[in-house]
Amino acid sequence: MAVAVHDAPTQTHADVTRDVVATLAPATKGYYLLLFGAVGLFLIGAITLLLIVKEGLGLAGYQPPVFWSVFITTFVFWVGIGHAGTLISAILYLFRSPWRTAVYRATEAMTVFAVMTAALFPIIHIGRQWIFYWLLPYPNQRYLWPNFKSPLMWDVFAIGTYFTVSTSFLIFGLIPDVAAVRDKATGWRKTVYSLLSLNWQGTDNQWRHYSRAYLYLAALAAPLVLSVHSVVSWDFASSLIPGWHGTIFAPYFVAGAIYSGVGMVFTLLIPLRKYLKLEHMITDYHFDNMAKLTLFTGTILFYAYGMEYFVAWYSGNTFEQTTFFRRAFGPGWWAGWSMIIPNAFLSQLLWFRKIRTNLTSLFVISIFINIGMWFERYVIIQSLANDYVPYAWDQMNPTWADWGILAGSFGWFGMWFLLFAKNFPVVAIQEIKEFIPMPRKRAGGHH
Amino acid sequence: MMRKSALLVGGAVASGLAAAVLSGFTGATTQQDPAAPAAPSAAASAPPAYTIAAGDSAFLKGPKQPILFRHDIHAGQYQITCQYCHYTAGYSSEPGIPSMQTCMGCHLIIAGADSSNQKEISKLRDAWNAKQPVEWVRIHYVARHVHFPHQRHVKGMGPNACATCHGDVARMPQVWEVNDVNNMGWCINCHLERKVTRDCTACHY
Amino acid sequence: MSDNDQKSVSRRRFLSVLGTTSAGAAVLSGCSTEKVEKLIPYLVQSEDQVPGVATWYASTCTECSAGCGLHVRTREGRAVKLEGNPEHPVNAGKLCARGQAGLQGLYNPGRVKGPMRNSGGTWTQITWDDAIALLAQQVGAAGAGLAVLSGAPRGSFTGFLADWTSAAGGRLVRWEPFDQTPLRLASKRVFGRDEVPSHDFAKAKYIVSFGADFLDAWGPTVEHQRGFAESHGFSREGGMAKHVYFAPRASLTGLNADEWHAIAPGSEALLALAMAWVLLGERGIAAPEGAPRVSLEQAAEATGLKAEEIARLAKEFAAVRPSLAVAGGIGSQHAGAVELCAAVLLLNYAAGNIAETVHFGSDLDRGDGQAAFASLQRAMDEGQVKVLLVHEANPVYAAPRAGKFGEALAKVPFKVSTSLYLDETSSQCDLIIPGLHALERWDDAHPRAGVWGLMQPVMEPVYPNRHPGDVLLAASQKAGGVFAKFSAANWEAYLKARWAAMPRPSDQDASAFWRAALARGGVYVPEPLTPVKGVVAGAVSVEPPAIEGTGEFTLLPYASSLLYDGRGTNKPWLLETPDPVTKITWHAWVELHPEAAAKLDVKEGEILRVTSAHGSIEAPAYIYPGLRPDVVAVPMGFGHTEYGEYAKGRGANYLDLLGPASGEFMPYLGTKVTVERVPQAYRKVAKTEGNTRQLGRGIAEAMPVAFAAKGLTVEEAAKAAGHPRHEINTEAEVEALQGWRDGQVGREDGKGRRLGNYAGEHPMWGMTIDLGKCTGCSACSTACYAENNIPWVGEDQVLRGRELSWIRIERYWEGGTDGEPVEARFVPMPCQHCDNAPCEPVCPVYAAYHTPDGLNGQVYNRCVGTRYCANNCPYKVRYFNWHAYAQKAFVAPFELQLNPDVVVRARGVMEKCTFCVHRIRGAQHTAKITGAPIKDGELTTACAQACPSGAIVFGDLNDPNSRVRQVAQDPRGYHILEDINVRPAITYLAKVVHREPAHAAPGGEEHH
Amino acid sequence: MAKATPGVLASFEHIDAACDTIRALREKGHRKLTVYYSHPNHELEEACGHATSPVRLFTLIGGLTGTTAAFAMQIWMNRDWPLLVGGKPIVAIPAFVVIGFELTVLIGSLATLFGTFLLSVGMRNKGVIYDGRFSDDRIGVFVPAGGAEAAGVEKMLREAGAVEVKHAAA
Repeated sequence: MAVAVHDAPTQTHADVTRDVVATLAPATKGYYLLLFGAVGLFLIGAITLLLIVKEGLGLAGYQPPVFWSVFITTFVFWVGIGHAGTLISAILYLFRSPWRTAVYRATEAMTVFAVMTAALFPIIHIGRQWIFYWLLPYPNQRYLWPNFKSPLMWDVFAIGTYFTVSTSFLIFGLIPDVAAVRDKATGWRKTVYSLLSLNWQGTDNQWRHYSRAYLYLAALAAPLVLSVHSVVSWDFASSLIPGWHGTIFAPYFVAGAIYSGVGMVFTLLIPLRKYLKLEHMITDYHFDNMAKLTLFTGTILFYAYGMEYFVAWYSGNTFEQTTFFRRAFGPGWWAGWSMIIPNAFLSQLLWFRKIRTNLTSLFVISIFINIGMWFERYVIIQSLANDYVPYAWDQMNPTWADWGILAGSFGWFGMWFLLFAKNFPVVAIQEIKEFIPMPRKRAGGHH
Repeated sequence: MMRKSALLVGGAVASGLAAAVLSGFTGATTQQDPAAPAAPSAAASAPPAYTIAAGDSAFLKGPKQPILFRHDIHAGQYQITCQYCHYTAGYSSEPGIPSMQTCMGCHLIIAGADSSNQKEISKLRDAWNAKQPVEWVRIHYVARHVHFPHQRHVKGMGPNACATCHGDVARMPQVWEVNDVNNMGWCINCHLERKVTRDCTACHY
Repeated sequence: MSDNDQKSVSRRRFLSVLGTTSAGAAVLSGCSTEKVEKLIPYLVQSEDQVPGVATWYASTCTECSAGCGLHVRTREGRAVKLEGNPEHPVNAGKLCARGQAGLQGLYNPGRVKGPMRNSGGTWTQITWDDAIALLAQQVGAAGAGLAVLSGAPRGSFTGFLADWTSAAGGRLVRWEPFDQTPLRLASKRVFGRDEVPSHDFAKAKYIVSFGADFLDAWGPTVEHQRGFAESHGFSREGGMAKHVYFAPRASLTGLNADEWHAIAPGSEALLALAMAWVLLGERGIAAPEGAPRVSLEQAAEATGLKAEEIARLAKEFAAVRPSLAVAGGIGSQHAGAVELCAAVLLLNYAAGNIAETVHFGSDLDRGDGQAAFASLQRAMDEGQVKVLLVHEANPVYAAPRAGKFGEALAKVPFKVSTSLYLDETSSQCDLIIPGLHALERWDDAHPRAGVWGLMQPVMEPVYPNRHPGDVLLAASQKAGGVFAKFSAANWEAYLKARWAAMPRPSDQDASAFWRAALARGGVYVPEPLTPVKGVVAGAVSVEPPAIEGTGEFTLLPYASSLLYDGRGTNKPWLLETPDPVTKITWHAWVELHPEAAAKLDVKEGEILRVTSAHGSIEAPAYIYPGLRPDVVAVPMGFGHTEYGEYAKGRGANYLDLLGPASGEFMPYLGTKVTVERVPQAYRKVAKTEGNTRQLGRGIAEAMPVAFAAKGLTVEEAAKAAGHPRHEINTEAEVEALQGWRDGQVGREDGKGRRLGNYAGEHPMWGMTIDLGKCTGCSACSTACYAENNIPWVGEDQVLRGRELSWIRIERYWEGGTDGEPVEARFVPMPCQHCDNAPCEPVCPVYAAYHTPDGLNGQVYNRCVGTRYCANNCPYKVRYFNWHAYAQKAFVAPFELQLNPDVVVRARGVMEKCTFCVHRIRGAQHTAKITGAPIKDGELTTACAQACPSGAIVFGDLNDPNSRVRQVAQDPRGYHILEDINVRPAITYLAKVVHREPAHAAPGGEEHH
Repeated sequence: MAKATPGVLASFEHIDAACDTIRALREKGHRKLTVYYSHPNHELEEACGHATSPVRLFTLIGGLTGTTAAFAMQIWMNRDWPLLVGGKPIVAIPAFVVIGFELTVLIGSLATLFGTFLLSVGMRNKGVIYDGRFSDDRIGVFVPAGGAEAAGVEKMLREAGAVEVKHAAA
């Protein structure tokens, strides 16, 4: 198995446990500052939402024919973020790729919180938020059922499933590590962790079922990752709006999702690693590999963008052509370019190893990736602004309410992530140990 | 009932997602067991026509009305048909509340058999002389987004039409709400049994 | 409705009933289920008011002096909808946007509630007795100093006013700002007939308009439009008349012309005469004596057209008969207006149209003219007028400020107004005795010879006001003396007495005659048409009209077809309905030609300052290609300083730029102005239009008359013209069609559509819209507002494109450059009720679904507001309640106009055109209980009912004999966006034009 | 722990020693061993020689239930109140596939979790002593043995290289 993974053998199992448990030490001022910042943003969002429920969606910048706007943009953005986590934790697990171990816990947490954020939007964005539960097939005195032919119903199920599965996957993976923390902890913390560790003792019998189950969960989660964003993409692709009605949407969205997800991983992990002093566990090796993944997906996006324009031109369909012309040169040109430049072109910088292994450059790029991917969704939704009937054309035009909700979503996400990072091992102790050979009586021995 | 079992199946399948929501929102919505609409026969428990001490009808079932109008006497004892007073029900979507004139049509002459009735009837006459319409307390009400064409139901369901929804008022000294007519499931049950339309825009537009 | 007393008893009750019976209740709460607690019965049930059933009354519209007949639909004792009276000779069942909005005058919150006394600018409520006493005392003392200024339609009441004033030796002046004095004077001059002739557009085979906006606001527009649709609407048997329009600006009338020639303002008369001479030559008849000789060159020089162009048109005009030339109207009312009308009358005379398409003897209603008005004002100035009664006129607003009527008014010691609203004039009066709305009162109107229209109270007055007749009669009795002879018990009695004196069929006694008239909405006898006797010698002289002032632009104020002379501006429906030409709502603007705009470096929305010798005005610019570069056009009707919350302070009143009226009429086109940009000043123009071009997407199709006559389809016509339309993949078409049939009508093997409600036979409601007839007048939109309780959203929301107009009129420029469009095309765009509706499958809760009878159902109370349906609608005809619009809009007493049959939509739900499903269901209920099936034509939608052109047909497409089915099979028929295969239920009939229709290449980038 | 199982608990630092010991013990007939270790380790798993976990059955059954439930629900609910949308058939299988898949995954993974907990995780292994260092860097082997037998076991463990041996009394 891979050797370069960790700077073993200088590290022993004891070191790993010690270092990871050390990350749970009482937090510094800086941490609380961040936390309060996040909570503050979240409150802004909450207040905005209250006003919207009271006054109506009109507070936001909806401008028919653009009946969806920043809310759906942000929804798709967060769903996308969610994808990197499960990809790294599940798919790479199945491929037995060595570099996932050190990073998957953090990314998985990110996934869960991102999906938690996204899951709020279907409720926020509907006109009568207080009856959102009509979207669920529950027996009621009206004898009415929801419409399973609607992509929005698919969404409800896809997001619901994805949230449930990725959450249980995260918790499941945490069990042995929580047990390890438990055995180091003292006082009330010990009691808490003992409860959370669900009686984990690491007996041969437990491990036997556990590792099997983990394998199957991974096997189920893997296709789920691909399905969820495909379903989200069909919200658009299954309609007839020029600019939405594309067959490449599913792969295009999935690639985009992973691209944005890994981008967010960089944004979160680079500072986190420094703050929690995990440099010798999360190394250039990991960033290099994730950067390659980014490069790969970014290139797929490049292709997809190009293909969209090609199809628009080649199809000879005047509606498509107008839409894509206006994407680049219409009133919303600025959005169009702030999607294409970071996603298609900036990602290409990652061909250079120097950039892949330079954390500063990676961090900067990752920020642009986040912005670019948010705008990708914005631009796609903007296709509504100029569809079939020219008389009805108009531009979308966000207001403070849109920005309030957007800020709130970041606050909500950040809040959860910060809380997690300080209270649970962000690095998978047990899996790292897997890569550190245990001491042997007889020299040489097993390898 | 078939509907019920069907619902249970649906429920079982959906409950995985629905359970939480249901528990959270059944309070908020008008959830009720669709399979058990209050049967019209419930009216059978109504007391027969008897004299009621003047004024206090509060102990009777149903909200207290400004004048104790005895449906059990008018419709029951004297067999006056519903549409004698609610005469627009046959050709209008609205049954109409009989005008005071309609009441006075008879009660100019009829003063009431006993003191308690006389007392109530005198209330009516006072109101008429004062040209003050009586403010009846409303009992049956369908939401504004529902259009219920009375004429069509009266035509379609024949003589017993009224009782189907309003219960056997002929045996009610004071009318109470026998069925929650504002409950869609209840309407649908009837439409299913009679194999008539379930098209949404039949009622909602 | 014969026995009125009993009814009035019930009516007196209705206000107390209204708020409380379930049907009568204002249905504002939309989807909420909050409960009405009390049921309050009628005291006496009137036999003609059945709860839940509409009662119809015949009446007469008073929004302008055309005097159209009305059918008023009332529910639980309140008027909820106005429709045309099919028996009425003027409008034959049709009604314009202004008429539809009449309800909002009735239920206007700006109405005066009871009589008020003005003491030093502060108004105090007084009792009617005090008001009458005060009036009696003043009038009694006034003697010859009594004057009445009335704008009311001619009728018994104006007759009464005449008698009343003359009794005291006073004077009555009937002043209509948009009267037709120039035409009247011209008729007098040319034929010695002091009257306004009527025009028969239906018979004309060739129509030439010299700036007469007969579709906008000139004369009886509904009658004109009916006739125009008949002659100019294409039919394979009758062909189609040609319409040529000469004017500096393309008004709605101009946009409906086959040719528009932007001639120099004031040159029309020369042109008309030049054409007359050509025609005489063509027909080889002698010139009528006194007709001045005008050569083609002279005309060409004056108009700016080419001589051969004029010759061509003149020859065309001469070639067919009967033809029709019309002149008059605000847009061309300059100092030379009389000469213009005279010249055009002469042209008609030469063409032999007199008594063919131009009728004398019908004597259209018109005021006493500017001269009478001016002399009254002089009298006021000189203090001869002691008491002035202003009735249904608002001269302080509608007469140019430069005319100083306000000052004259101030000199009158005692001023009384009968106005329903506190407008500019009434607010300067000393006493207001608020009158009744036409729907609340007994009255009649005499719009033309042969037509006496009746008005009756269809409901209890909204406010405790009284008919001025009642008040004046009462005051007369109090005052005694010369007034003592006005002894009728009340106005109703007086009116009946007058009617009893009317000539009537020998077999009818007075009351039978009255009852019959009441039922029919009046009496209509054939117009006593009288031929003219030759031309008066030396009738016509042509001096070019004087246009005062300096400045590079000529100011062209035009009468807005919605706001008219400004009396529509207090009605939110009319403010929210986009102006048919510019598509602007809620505020005033200045129209500038693109070239002029380029010269001044002005973009749309930038504020312009328009300055004349008499004042200056600021308003946002609107770049309008249908204009001469040396003209700025401005809409009238804005800039009220009073007249209720909706009108007050909205835009600018362009009359302030004009000079005082000189002579016998008001020269609106009479001044030059300078136009400059106000730096950094901008106001986004609240127009409902996104893009002005259809980019060759085949939305509004057109074909030349030659092809239409051959019966070519749109496809074939386009091919024949060498512009093949976007090809449809026929294979996919066939497949999709199959799938659609399985889904919609079931397969041949009886499978497919067989579940639940979809089993068995159903009607399939559909519609056809003939673009050859549609003039874009927007009557349908307003009718839809009235029928379906559509709230107005206001300017700020329109700026966000959130208006809720269920049927919008799209206007596209076609061909030419952006500067000079070859033509305009209007497309009414309601929900297409597609059979493969893209909006349906995407709704997660089935709020949008397909009904068994082919409607695209929208269940408001099921809608959770995901708005996916609106996104996925290719026609963008779904509208969302972003805020609680209805609750904000229908403030008391507006909520009384709500139609109880239609739910008022709550916040957060999607709404759209329903094909008036409530009418369909209503008809089906009736059919069920009567057992008589619904006959074709007895059920129609509000828009189809209103359309003055009869362009919209509604019915059952499954019925092989239905009219809609027949029309849908017309070769001109096509579906918008056919190639996305959504199977719309609406078939459009391509517009037919007298030239090669313009074609834009598909996919060209848009022009704004 | 109320009623502790009597036995001997040895902890090892070296993995090869631990594995050898476990094998030796199993040959000696000690079938009821409990082995503690801090991370998935195939050497130890081999040494303990367990059969493959049956948890996959839960996954399979759960997944199949999900698929059937999803399609049953969608088809039944669509026929229960048939409404035409966009001219599509009432029962439109292609549109139902998505939710079919999602429920497969959902119920499949929930079943897996359930199974795992049922079989081991979360089930306290009763009365067997434990040492916190097993979750760190030690390997623990517990041999149930009472009285005299215990002494022999201890001796053997120490020879095998246990760094520490504890006794659990009844």
